[in-house]
Amino acid sequence: MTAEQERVYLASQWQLMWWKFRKHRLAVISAVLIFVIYAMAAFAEFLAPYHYSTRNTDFIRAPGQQVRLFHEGAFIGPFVYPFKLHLNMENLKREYAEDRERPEKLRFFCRGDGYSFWGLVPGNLHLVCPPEGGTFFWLGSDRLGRDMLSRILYGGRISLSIGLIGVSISFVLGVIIGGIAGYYGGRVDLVVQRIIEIVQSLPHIPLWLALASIMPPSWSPVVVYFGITVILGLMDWTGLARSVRSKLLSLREEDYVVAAQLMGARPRRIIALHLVPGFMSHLIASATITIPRTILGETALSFLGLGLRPPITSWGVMLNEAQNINVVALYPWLLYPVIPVIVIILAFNFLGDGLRDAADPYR
Amino acid sequence: AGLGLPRALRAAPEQPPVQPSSAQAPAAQTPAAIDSPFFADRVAAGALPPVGDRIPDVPRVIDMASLGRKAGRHRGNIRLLMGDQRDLRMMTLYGYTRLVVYDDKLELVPDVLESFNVDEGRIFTLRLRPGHCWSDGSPLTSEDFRYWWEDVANNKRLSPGGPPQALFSAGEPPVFEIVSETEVRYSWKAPNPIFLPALAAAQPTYIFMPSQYLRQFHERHALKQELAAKIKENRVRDWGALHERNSRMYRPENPKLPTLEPWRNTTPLPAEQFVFERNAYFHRIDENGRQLPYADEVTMTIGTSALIPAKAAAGEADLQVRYIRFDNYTFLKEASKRMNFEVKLWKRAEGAYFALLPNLNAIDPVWRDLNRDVRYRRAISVAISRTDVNKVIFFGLARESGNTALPESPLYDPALASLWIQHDPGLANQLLDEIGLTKRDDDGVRLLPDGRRLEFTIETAGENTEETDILDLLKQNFLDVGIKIYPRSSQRDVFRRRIVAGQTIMSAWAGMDNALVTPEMEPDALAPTSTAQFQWPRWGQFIETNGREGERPSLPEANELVRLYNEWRMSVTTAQRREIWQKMLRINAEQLFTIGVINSTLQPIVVSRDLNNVPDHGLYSFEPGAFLGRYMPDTFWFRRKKDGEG
Amino acid sequence: MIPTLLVTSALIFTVINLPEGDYFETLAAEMQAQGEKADMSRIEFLKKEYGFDRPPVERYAWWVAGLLHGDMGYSFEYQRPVREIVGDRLLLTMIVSFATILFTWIVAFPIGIYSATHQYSWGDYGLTFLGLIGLAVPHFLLALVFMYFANLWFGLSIGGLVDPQYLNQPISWAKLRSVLEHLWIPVIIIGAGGTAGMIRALRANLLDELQKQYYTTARAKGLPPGKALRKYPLRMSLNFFISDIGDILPSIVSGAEVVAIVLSLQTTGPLLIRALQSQDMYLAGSFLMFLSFLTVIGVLISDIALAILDPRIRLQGAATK
Amino acid sequence: MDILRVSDLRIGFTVHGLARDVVKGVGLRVPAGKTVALVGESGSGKSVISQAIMGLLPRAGSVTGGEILFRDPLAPDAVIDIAALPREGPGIRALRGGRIGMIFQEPMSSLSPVHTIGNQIEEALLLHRPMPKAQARELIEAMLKRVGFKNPHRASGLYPFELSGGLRQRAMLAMALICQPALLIADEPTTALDVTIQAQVLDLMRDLQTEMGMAILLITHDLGVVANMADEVVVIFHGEIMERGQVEDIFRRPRHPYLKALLKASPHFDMQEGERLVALREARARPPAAAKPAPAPAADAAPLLRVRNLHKTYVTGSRGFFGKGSLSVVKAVNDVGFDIRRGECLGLVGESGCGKTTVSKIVMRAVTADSGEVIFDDGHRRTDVLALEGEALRAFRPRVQMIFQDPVSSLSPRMTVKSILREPLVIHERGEAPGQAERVKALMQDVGLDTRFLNRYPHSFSGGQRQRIGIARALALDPDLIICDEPVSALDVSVQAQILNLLKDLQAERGLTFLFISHNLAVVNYMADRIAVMANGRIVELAPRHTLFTRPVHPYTKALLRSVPFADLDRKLDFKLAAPGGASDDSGWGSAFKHGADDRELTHLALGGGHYVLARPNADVKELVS
Ligand SMILES: Nc1ncnc2c1ncn2[C@@H]1O[C@H](COP(=O)(O)OP(=O)(O)OP(=O)(O)O)[C@@H](O)[C@H]1O
Ligand SMILES: Nc1ncnc2c1ncn2[C@@H]1O[C@H](COP(=O)(O)OP(=O)(O)OP(=O)(O)O)[C@@H](O)[C@H]1O
Ligand SMILES: [Mg+2]
Ligand SMILES: [Mg+2]
Repeated sequence: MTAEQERVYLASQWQLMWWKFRKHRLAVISAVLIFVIYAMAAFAEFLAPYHYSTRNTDFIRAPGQQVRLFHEGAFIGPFVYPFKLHLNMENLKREYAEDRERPEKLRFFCRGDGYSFWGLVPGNLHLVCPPEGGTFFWLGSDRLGRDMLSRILYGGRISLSIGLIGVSISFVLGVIIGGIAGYYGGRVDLVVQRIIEIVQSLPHIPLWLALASIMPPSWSPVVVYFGITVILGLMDWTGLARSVRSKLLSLREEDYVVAAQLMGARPRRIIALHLVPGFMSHLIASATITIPRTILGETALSFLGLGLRPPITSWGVMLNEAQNINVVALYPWLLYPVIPVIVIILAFNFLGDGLRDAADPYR
Repeated sequence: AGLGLPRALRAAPEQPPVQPSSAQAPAAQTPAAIDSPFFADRVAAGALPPVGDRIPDVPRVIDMASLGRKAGRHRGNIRLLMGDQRDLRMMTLYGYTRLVVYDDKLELVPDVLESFNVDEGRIFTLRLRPGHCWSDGSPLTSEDFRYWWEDVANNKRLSPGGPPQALFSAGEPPVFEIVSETEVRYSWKAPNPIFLPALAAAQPTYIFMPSQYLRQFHERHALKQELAAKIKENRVRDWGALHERNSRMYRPENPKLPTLEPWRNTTPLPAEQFVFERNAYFHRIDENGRQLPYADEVTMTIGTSALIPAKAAAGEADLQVRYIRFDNYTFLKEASKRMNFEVKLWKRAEGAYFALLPNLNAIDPVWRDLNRDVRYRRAISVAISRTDVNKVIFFGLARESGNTALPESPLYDPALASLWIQHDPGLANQLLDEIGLTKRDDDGVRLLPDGRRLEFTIETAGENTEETDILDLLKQNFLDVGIKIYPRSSQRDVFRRRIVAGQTIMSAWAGMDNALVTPEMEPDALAPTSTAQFQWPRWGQFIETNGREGERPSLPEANELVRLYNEWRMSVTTAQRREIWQKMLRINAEQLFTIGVINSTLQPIVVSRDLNNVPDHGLYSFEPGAFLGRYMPDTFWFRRKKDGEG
Repeated sequence: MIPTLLVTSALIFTVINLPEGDYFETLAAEMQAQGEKADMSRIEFLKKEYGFDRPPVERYAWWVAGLLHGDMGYSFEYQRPVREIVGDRLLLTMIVSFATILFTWIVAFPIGIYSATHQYSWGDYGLTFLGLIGLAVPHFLLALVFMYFANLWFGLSIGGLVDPQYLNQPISWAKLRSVLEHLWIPVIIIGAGGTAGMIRALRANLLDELQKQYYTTARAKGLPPGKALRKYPLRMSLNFFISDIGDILPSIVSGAEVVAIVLSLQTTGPLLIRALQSQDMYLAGSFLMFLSFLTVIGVLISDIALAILDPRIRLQGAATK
Repeated sequence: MDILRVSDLRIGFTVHGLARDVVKGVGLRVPAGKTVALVGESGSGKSVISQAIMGLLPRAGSVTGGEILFRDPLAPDAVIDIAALPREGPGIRALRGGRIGMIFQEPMSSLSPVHTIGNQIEEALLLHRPMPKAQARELIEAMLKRVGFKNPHRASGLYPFELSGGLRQRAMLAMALICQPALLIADEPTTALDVTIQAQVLDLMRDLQTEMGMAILLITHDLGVVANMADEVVVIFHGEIMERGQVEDIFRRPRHPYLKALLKASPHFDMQEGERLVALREARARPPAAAKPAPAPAADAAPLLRVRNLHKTYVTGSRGFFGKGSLSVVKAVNDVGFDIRRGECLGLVGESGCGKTTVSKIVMRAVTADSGEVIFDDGHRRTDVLALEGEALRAFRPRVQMIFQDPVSSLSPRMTVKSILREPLVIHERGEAPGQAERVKALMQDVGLDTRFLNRYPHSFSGGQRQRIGIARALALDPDLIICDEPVSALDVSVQAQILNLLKDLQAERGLTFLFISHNLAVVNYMADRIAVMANGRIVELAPRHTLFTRPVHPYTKALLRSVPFADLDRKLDFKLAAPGGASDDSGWGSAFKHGADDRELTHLALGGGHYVLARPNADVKELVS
């Protein structure tokens, strides 16, 4: 027996899955990407050239400034050309032109806008800062002259955390409740079904509206939003519960379930170890498609006057601000937050694929 | 120029009745009426009398030339976009047909009325135009006034609260007399200066109703059985509800309800598109005798308000102001290069487009006392960099001003407009220090006497992003003087409720709704008179309910305002009223009960290039003038035929 | 079923009444925002007229009693019985929803099957990517972009479901044609997210089922893979899909509310939201009840369908236990 | 002419990235109209070869060399190399089902659970032989009848889970035979069938063979079947052919040691009391995992398990959803009662579908009985098993364990063998993690499986290997009573011997008690102390082993014994002896064993010496015995 074989034969089931997962290149890349994006959100203060609320009222709705390396053919390191603002009073538009004469060098590891890292540690060190006296709007600026890049970085923090809490809640609930109904069947199922019906027919929108009106206004928007996501999570499990239930209803007739019962396994164990894994693919798939929904869920909420509000920043808020014909027609760079959303969603999905395959015994 | 006082109000008792003013040619020269081809079929078929028989004997002649407009021709369909069914009432505003109206010089002139007389400020004689008909052809007579006064306003079922406020003077209703078939008189014991403005208001007090039509729904006039059948058919509770439902003149929901407006609704609720057709009996004609309106139809398409700029840019509207905001201008302007419309910029006529309203009735005693300290309010005001706001949001095109009368108003006082509006953080700091808010915490935020930080939420009703943006700008200004604010928007009614309950410390809202004030207009916005005044809701409630609810105003200045207001209500001459107005404006400007930030902001208006007579510059406000109403959309006409029209 | 509906009705009533105030207050607030004056005495009058002076329990009883008689109540805002208002929009809503569902299915099924059978092919990746983009871009944004360019390039009218000239006409062939011409934008927009979700779910489920021995058996009979797949694994993997039917029915009627608002579709969704925002409570409440009724029916149907689909579910209890 | 010629076939599998050759250069041929038996140790690659012939290798496997040449007798000139055909192309599809029929080894899980068997058979038929539906229906019912369904019409409307293991296997058979293929690959086609049905089925295959010149590749462990059916025999061991030849040569002149061992390892009826089977390898002798105080209870002590008056009916039939359709009631278990004494092994034999599994599941509390009583008495406490609930039931569980008839579906597909075997230990918190791992290894060795397989998922095992995993799992908890439902049906005789010896050892060591269900009478004979014979849901005869085999009384028992195929070329079985519709068809029974006109219930008559038979109460005992 070779060492390699030895290793395989002694490995635990988790190790085996991990090895399988590692072979799925796209999934690994996705996992890394997700990690990087989370890390970026975590270190937004340091990575962002500006504070998310720093306004520069002289550069409102400026398009992105390109980072360049060569000025008049000569390499001078990363720099930007400053913008010249021209107020077009005819159609009331701010027009920006690059001033090709004066390259302004970007600064790195520099002191810039002050921040308090994670609300705890004050600091002002940034990875990149705008040139001395100049501006650096790599992805453009918004209607108050805030840097899009910085806002996207900060925005990821909320989008990638609070939103996912809702998913997790609804997931856990869906699997548990659906699992119980599906496993026990009969009367338990009947009761659960009725509960599902009720919850399902409780319309979400009025509930949101109602919640919005009863949330104490003294709560900070983040807390309110958090509350809403939690409640949404508490409402949103029914679909999953129903699919779990129906799948389990047929799975529980399998002999291996009977076998587990005869061994004296508790229902919890049977559901978790025997039944749910048989349903893993679906769970993973629906988790990965729920994530974008929650990241974007805010936009729907904000539409109804709920959800996060400025000055709190999240991708949803930014997209919400961009939902406006003016932006689509005139300031398309305000739509950039779509990109991280797409990237993170793709990454989660491919990661999901990898996980699925890793757990798939047949591969 | 020509901001003369409305003549009617200068009138001594003996003076002749007020006749149509400058815009109208003398009645004697009434030209022969010209009908729109729109009705040619119906007239030919005998379904409609010829136009000569349809207009009043003395129509109101609009002299386009003297208004600086061109006489036009009959044709076309003005397409409007609206966001909500309730916007139906926009047609009542755009039509702006009232017994008396404000003309282009803000003078009150008769419109539906042929003339009116005011004696001693308390006896009002109104004369109708003989031969004037409702849109269904039934005559408009003093019976319609009687019907309203006796069968509606004083009917317990229809008006459980009695006649509207404008018909009370010193708490007393008028004596109503029918002088003749075309003449009625209302007389009070005391002067009633709000009577005529109420009739001319954008949302007028209607003192007449199409009695011929409405009788069928009235308990006193209809046959019991028929009424019962109708109640059943309409699934309403009783005749009162039925009458109420069918008699809404302000919101033309009922196509059958006769109207006097230039266009009448032909589409019942609910609908996505309402088609208004010209009123065959409309009483205005142009100098050539063409019966107005020029446009045969108006269609109002209901859609999502957020899409209206986009739709307007796609050329789907011929005349669009509503739901178009300043920040849509660039987009529309660019689109106008491709499309057949132009974008004009009018001015909005609020006292302040954006104002901060410290709640003098906040329940938290510390905050309340602070809000009531004029030094604090002044500090807030001078802490604000209005130039910044103007530059960032309005391209520097708006006016930095306090919440007071606009330059276009006869009561404008530049000194008041610029009082306490300079950006002076030093002064602000000094004022705050004077109050004793000298202690600061590590963040540089001042501390209240009880040790809390001087930080509070400024609430908005979330009407638009501009509000939040402005607040975002102000945030830094305030931080510079040691005040920390948190903008927060909530739903409109929640917002309102919280303010009235005193839970809100400061709110952001518009300033005076009407800043194009004349002495004849009621100065109610300047004194505590209503719960809806977010700077002193409870005081307003107190006055509004005659002391039954709310709190008695406790600031001397507020009490002075109340006193002045009451004085105005009893005033007889314009001179008196002007003086009162000026005093009230001054007190408001000095006391800064409302802290105006910016006014005269611009309002884009999308106008089809084919549509003539739409002024290039205008003042856009609900009151006075009913948005477009004062500019008489019935005089707008299409230069050429539109595609797809027969 | 009846008890469920009763509980739901109570909950709905509570939820709608949770926000403070009522229709009349909202009305007043809105008028004020407009610069208009609300006549408070008139509002008091209206309140009384509609029984808002009585305790909520009584109003609830009233409402439920009405519902039981098929009387859905009265809309304050439209001043008409709820049934008429909703009825008017129902047809259009159902057209949109059906089209969306059809679109979703027609697109999702072949793609899902393709992705499962051609796992990790370029086609799989490409389609996954496309689908996910549909999922990742918020509906309104998609709608706006679509509309803007549809107008810019094809001159289609922005928003709306029919050409304006058909707006108030009764349904006719011409109108229907116009509806069909406009349908694709909302259908794609509303369908985008759902389609992506379905593709992923179908693919995942199919991948599992394709490993089962019975599929091998089917192939051993000589069935072509496509046919074998449709008859066996596909049917088994439909389980998740069938159990979602409960949601489909009400969504057919309510339409995708938020998108519909953005696109100004004359469907019931915007009506509902509007009613909720203005607290037009009988309109909102009765319509919601209608939806929950459909949910209950939907759940029932999905249970029946599940049982038909999988005899093990149908025969459970009787069979083994 | 050879219909099938396999030469130098190599098949490899990749598990966890490690490649492994499973079939190493196998060559064999199947002549037209002949039966070739493929025998060999469990896990030696038999099924894999058959899958390769069908072009249905699992994902992880692939043909790495060699060729599989198929020559269709209808088109004798064209020779197709199946190994070279594209996997799902039309070429291979035309062969599958139509020209090559296949019976999978695990009939229980090879059928779609959501389609009726009629539907599944019809599909195969119409695919290759298009015909009107009605006609197809008739053909199918005829075929179902021929494979031993008593009521073919009803049967075609049943779902697989409503069928017993044997019935499912018969449905599979019907499906494979219905198209009358040129080559039938039968992978253990009769493991779940009782001998009478087995005879009937084998007879059917023979008939078809003579009718149509069908060639059969028969994969089986049962040397008796081989002896009776095969023309040629191929012996395979660890993926390599050991020996190949005419059946005569193989049986009479075995040369390869493996083959010799095989022949020796099979249990037979002439074994002496206490004689041990000779396994190829013995399970490692091992100390009992938990030393038990085993004070052998007195013989007259209460039995360990006492079963009385069990009844269970199933309602089945082609039901419409709203209760329409033809409902029928199956009395799966009808007044069954027996005792099992501590340390005893009670054999339970009987026709397939007669309710054996149901009885055992009732005892296990996996199925609820309609009525009856099950008392478990370990000498310390009497437990009313059917009344147990909740925690008490859970605590009772480990005392009785079961080996499932269907090894595929009783193993969680998503757990590795390691997790499966550890699971009972974890549930009942037996020991710490390292101890559990040791125990798992020991169990694997006991059942003759390589511990290197611990990390594989169940689907990657051969039928016999899976069955052994099931056995290992049942042993894990050291139960008092094990219900073995066909525990060795998928095992070749050598491994079977190993397992049987292990069970016997355990019984001796720890006084383990068995309820042993099997169709293989030789095995039962070897294992059981007493044997109960079931037919039609009732126990028809119960006697000590010796008595039963020497002096059977009930006609069904007699028929059963008559139908046993012997691994002896001189004692060939006359397949026609088995009554059509199975020997349980009571029309052939003597009147004493049937319901008579007098409507009196049949009762168990004691014949003395613990010998009972089900007969009319007034039947004359002497008459019966003679
Ligand atoms: N899908 C698979 N993945 C990996 N290994 C497999 C797979 N299927 C079978 N094997 C391995 O191939 C070998 C041969 O298996 P096969 O099923 O052919 O055995 P068999 O001869 O049919 O045995 P049995 O008589 O027990 O059924 C076994 O060792 C088994 O573990
Ligand atoms: N879930 C079920 N629903 C309906 N009928 C069933 C069900 N399970 C078993 N049966 C029927 O009950 C009878 C007894 O089945 P059981 O599985 O006990 O037979 P068995 O003796 O174990 O047969 P085999 O030896 O073939 O496994 C059979 O006729 C079978 O069709
Ligand atoms: Mg095998
Ligand atoms: Mg069985």
